[in-house]
Amino acid sequence: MKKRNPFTLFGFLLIMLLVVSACSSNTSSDDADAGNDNAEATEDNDSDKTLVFGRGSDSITLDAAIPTDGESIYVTNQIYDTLVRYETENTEVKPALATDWEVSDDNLEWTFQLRNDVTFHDGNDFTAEDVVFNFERWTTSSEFFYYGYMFGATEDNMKGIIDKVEATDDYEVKITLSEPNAPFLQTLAMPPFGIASPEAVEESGDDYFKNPVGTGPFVFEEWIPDDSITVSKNEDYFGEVAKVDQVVFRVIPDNGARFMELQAGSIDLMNGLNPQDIQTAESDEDLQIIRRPSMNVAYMALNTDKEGPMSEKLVRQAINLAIDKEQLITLYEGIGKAAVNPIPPSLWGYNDEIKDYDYDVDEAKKLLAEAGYADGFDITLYTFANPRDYMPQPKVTAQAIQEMLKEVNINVEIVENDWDSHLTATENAEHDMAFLGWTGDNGDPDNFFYVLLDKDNTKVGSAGNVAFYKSDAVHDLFKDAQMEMDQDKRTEYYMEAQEIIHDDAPWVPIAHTTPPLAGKKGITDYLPHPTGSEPFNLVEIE
Amino acid sequence: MLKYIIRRLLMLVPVLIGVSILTFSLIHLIPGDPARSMLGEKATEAQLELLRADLGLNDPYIVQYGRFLGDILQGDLGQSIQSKENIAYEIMHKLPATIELTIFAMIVAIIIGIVAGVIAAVKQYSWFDNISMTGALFGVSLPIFWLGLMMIWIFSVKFNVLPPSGRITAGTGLQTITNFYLLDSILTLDWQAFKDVFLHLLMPGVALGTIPMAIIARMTRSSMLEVMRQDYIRTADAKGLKKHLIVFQHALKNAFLPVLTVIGLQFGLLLGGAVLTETIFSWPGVGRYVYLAVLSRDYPIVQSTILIIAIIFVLINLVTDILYKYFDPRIRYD
Amino acid sequence: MPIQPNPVPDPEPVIIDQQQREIKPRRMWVDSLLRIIKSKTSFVGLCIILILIITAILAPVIAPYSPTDQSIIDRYQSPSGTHWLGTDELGRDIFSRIIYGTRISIQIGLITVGISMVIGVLLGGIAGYFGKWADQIIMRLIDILMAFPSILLAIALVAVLGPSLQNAMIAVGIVGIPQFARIVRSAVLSVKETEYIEAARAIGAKHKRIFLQHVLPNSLAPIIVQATLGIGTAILDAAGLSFLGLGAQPPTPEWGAMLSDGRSALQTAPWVVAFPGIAIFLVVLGFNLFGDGLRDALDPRLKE
Amino acid sequence: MSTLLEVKNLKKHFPLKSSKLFSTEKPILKAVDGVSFSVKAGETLGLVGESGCGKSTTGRSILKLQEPTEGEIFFKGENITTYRGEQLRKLRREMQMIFQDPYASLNPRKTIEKIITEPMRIFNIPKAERNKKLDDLLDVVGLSAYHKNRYPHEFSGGQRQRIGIARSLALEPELVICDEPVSALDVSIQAQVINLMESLQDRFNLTYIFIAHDLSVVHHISDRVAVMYLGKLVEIADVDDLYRSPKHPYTQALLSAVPEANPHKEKERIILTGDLPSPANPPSGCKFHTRCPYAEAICLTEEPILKNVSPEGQMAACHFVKEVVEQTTV
Repeated sequence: MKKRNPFTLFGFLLIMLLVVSACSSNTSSDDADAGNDNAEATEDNDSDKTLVFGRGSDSITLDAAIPTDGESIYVTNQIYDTLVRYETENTEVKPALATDWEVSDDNLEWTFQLRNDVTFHDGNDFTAEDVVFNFERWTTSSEFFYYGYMFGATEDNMKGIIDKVEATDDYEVKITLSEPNAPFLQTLAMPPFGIASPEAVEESGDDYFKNPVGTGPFVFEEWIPDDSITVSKNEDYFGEVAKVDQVVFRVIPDNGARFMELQAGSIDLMNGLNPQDIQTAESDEDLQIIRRPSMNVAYMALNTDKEGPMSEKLVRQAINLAIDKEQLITLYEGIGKAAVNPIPPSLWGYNDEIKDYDYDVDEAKKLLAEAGYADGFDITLYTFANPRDYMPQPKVTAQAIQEMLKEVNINVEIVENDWDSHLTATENAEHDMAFLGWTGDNGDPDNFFYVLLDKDNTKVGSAGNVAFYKSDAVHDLFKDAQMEMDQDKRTEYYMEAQEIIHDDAPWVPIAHTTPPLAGKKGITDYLPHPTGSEPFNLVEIE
Repeated sequence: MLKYIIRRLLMLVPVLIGVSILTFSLIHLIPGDPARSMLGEKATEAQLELLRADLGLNDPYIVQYGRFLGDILQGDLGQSIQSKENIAYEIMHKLPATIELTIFAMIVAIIIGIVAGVIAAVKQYSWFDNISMTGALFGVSLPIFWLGLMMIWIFSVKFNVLPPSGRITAGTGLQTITNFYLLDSILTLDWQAFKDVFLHLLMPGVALGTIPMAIIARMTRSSMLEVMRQDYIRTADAKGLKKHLIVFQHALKNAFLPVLTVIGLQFGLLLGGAVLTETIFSWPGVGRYVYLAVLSRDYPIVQSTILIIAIIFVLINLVTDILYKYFDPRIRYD
Repeated sequence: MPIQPNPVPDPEPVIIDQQQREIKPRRMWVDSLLRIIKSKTSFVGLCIILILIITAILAPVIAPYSPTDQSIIDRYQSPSGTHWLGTDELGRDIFSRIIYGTRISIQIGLITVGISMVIGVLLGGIAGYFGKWADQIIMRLIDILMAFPSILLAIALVAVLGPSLQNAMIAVGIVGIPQFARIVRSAVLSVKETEYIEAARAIGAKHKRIFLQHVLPNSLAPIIVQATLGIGTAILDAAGLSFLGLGAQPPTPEWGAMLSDGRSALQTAPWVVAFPGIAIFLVVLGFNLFGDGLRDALDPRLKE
Repeated sequence: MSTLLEVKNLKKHFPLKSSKLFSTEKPILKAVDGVSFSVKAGETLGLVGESGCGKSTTGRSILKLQEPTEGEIFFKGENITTYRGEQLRKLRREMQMIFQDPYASLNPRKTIEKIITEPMRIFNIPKAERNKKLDDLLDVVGLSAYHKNRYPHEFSGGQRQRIGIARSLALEPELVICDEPVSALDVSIQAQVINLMESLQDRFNLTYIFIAHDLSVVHHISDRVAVMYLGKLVEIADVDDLYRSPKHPYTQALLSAVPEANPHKEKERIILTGDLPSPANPPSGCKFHTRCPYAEAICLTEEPILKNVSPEGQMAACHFVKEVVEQTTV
């Protein structure tokens, strides 16, 4: 045996490394090329302004019509336009793809005049037929949840209240409703009703969700799942062309880590700031805190449909009594107010005569005994791993409630899932109790009440009403309010509904927050919208 | 030698088959109906049926396994339940990140481990020996997720000298060729990016490399001590050869073999440790990929990723064994 | 060349002496204990383990607060006279939680190693004792298990079984089987060749008796060493799983889970992360030190 | 005297590991290759040969500690070759073994009491009887009762072999196979142990197969002696006949190596040349031909069979027995 120097090993390892890398570049030559193109594109514009936005979880889909979660909508809001949009700071409606509109006297026929100077990112012109295509697409599957929520579509009636959508001209669309719908225009401004390019939808088929094409201020570039989504400025945007060249949405799941990235300067802006980091950010002279106007609610849904204790009103009331909301709200570190009703107080229709359940362990025990549960019971509380705007510390909050309910002999098992699975699990009614929250989409109370508490939205598998609360009285009031165009009358309906809901206690309302964002000092004109997401075209970065 | 390699490769076949059977069975180990546990308890029968048909859960096991194996051999690892992504594509995309991290960690571990081990052996019972061996003992007992967090606290929070997460600062504009960022930055002579990538690698690499570093240091020391007691080293000493020459030319060369085995074993274990490290440092590799899949009950991803990592692990062990035979003058392979 | 043998066999005192040293059981245990106490490091290990056990037993006496009592107002207090190690995100006393956590850790260590040991000894014993196809089958199975990095396999198993401390223990236990099986197999292989095993067969002992009464007791030393080292590894792995949210569920004061819960406050309250980690480290170190000492003391041939 | 044990054409082959990668031919080690003999009740048969000649394997095969490859074994007229499981265990009561190495044959983790009573436990002998027997046995082999709670390492080699003997006698067997029971012991102790065994034979009416590599030890205790070479019997005869007039050249060589008590007596030593061939690759024809001083052409090709060579029933396997006899008697 010849003597060999073992230190050639290092050389050998290096060669192996090279071989492995060569192989990997061979086998995935397609995407390597794609990567090259991107990289070249970015390299060319080396002086370009890139805004890196850090967030807690990845988009589920980039198809505007599908998602219900804020993180997905954040991105689709950049890529798509809706017929009308909200004002930058409130939920008043302003023109977007539609320049003008009118409604018939019976409040059933809506006619929209469309812009004639809009092209999709794939180069196709935007016309009335495209609007018709999108509306028809939304009726083809229950996957388009928002269409169902907002327009009352069900499996039997996939169209819901929208009877007909016709292109009456190249740039005119007429929408006929089967019943009056008060929030209709508000609703159309919601990002889920962003208009997609029909050609792209048909071409990409099942892969459309990762190859989105819209008309919005930003063009989709690249999606590296669980890592980042890159969009670049749409030079031909009909509205205000973006001031930054690129926006990168980076996923950094841990709030603390994300904040450190911001401190280190590797991201420019972030949402989901840990409440306990607010002070640190405020005292940092390079950083600023930007507060989003409050239009959300965090709640614990009690699955009223589940056999056993949760179906008992007394038990649900007892749980409300057993939770010390004042303690709980301190977990929000000043960014949250205790919630009493399903809608935030800033919204019209809020019933401020309702008094919250007072923290009263003895009363709670009494009610439980009355319901036959003096010895308590075992129960699950579903919660999610990733913090949300309305609930920055879900796991800790869950533990706090676990401990509080122990006082009344209710033994809580916490089931933690990641966000996607949590949604799936709660939509599937696996839970006894579940944390969830809602950020208003359109500034209409209906958007809270109907989506979250109407019996129409209790379909297992796609439920928005995860308390599975089925009250006919409430349903009637919601329906009346939907069809009534007069806001005072609608307010009355909602006031009454809130009383019934308070008594039935399908929820433990937890908090309304003013979610903080943190960013570098150099960022200006970032105007957070109460609905939870906003187009980035106005943002300027130094 | 060739014969030996062929024999080892042949011996690999039953192990790989076993590995594939085990990963295949994972999905069937799920208590109850796997389709139901993926979709939740109130999924409709139609949805379940669709998924079952999708995954072929209605066929006999043997047919399912055959299809599973056939798909794998064609490089088809199925698609994610949640995102419908092609898993093979995803893994190919994320694997370079993990391999880069583990190789970096291993190089750190090998260099520091061997140097510390050699010095400790040469200066046995010195303060250096004591300190480094105590350090090594501590190293094998450290929870790396804790170490990682503490490093973040010190280097990112307190002193803000190292980036706390990720592989690269977004917008650095590195041109990716191989997806091994360090290599890419060298190939494109992008030194800015090289520095950035290197700084990103530093903390996760060191955290991940701690345990192998400790083990390599201990192994090197004890193996060096043994070799240095041998007659030929004493002879060399008696001949008046310079000390460092004896250490590096003679002793280390012969002490290297047992160290090599440890290196091979640890390399594989790093792939497992990568799950924790990648999670802490938000490293976009397969470790974090499989972890996220576990959280979202995306079993096809879990299945496929584990299979791929196991295959890599097995291959690394094979390479180690072959290198061992190659370097060991005492072993013959005919 | 005259054919051997010499009619007067050499009484080889050296060999006898060596064999005598190997097979003095009582003396061996006493010697080992002495050696462990003499070796500084393994003595430290022993002390840590003893402290751990005492703490676990006396947890309610030592801990100033209940491990689950929360006072949200008092969250994230830094270490002080009232809360020695500070409080966590729900205002629970970290010191008390760590004290109660010792119980969880001991439970994890014992149950996990118990699972690995019972199955590993059984498999390794059967493989080594019966050899042939039993050995072939079992060792191939072990090879397959060893083809997975251990933490990853544990994660996969928990993924399948569902996250809970119990399942984490099962998973880590299964992952530890190969180590035991291999060690036991090689010990059994060497014991099996001894004459007293043949003697046992000659007097008509059944396999069960031979295995339990003769083979196993004489393979004990490496098993004990592996069990000791295994407890450390098991605690570490289970803490890792809990850290990932796949092990202990709230409000269990498991150290890995505590550490994980404290992550979000790393900037403002680093002690929430620091102390549980130190606890894990110390206990694992204790078992490693003691295990190393045991190995040196019990069986010099097992040295690395 | 009736025949207690009869061995017919016993063979024990071990497959060896192939050194080649894909070879179909597996090499075989023929440790015992066709051995036949019988033992009468109450007698002692000495079985002698160099290490590796298969004598221990023969002993173990008779006890069925190893499964014979071929051949038949009759014990008390019954064919026990096919005995398995429970039948075989029952047989253990009647056939026992004393092992070569007293250091290795006792479980170091059991007390003397446990070791000696274990056979009785296995056969469910009641406790009272067991304890009485234990004391008897300790007494018989020359140990005292206070030894019983001690561990093997606390005893000397000779004492341990006594423990081993006590264990083998615990079930009152008829046949005891003694596998070089004294070769690991000091010479002074060898005699003690052999004397003990002789007295035990008288007392319990035992039959011994006494395996040794040393003719001098066997001389003293045996009634008959069988000589083995490379897995075959080469000579078998009454002890006196064999020592007086060995017929096979191998026996002659072995005997010539035994030192005489009388140093003045001239003795012609037969020096064997060459090494012992490997049993895995034995020579053709007469296996002894490579070292035999008398070997001729026929020895290379034809294997001699064991045949009667004297009226007293002395048997030897050599082509030239007659000539051999003449030459040595001259």
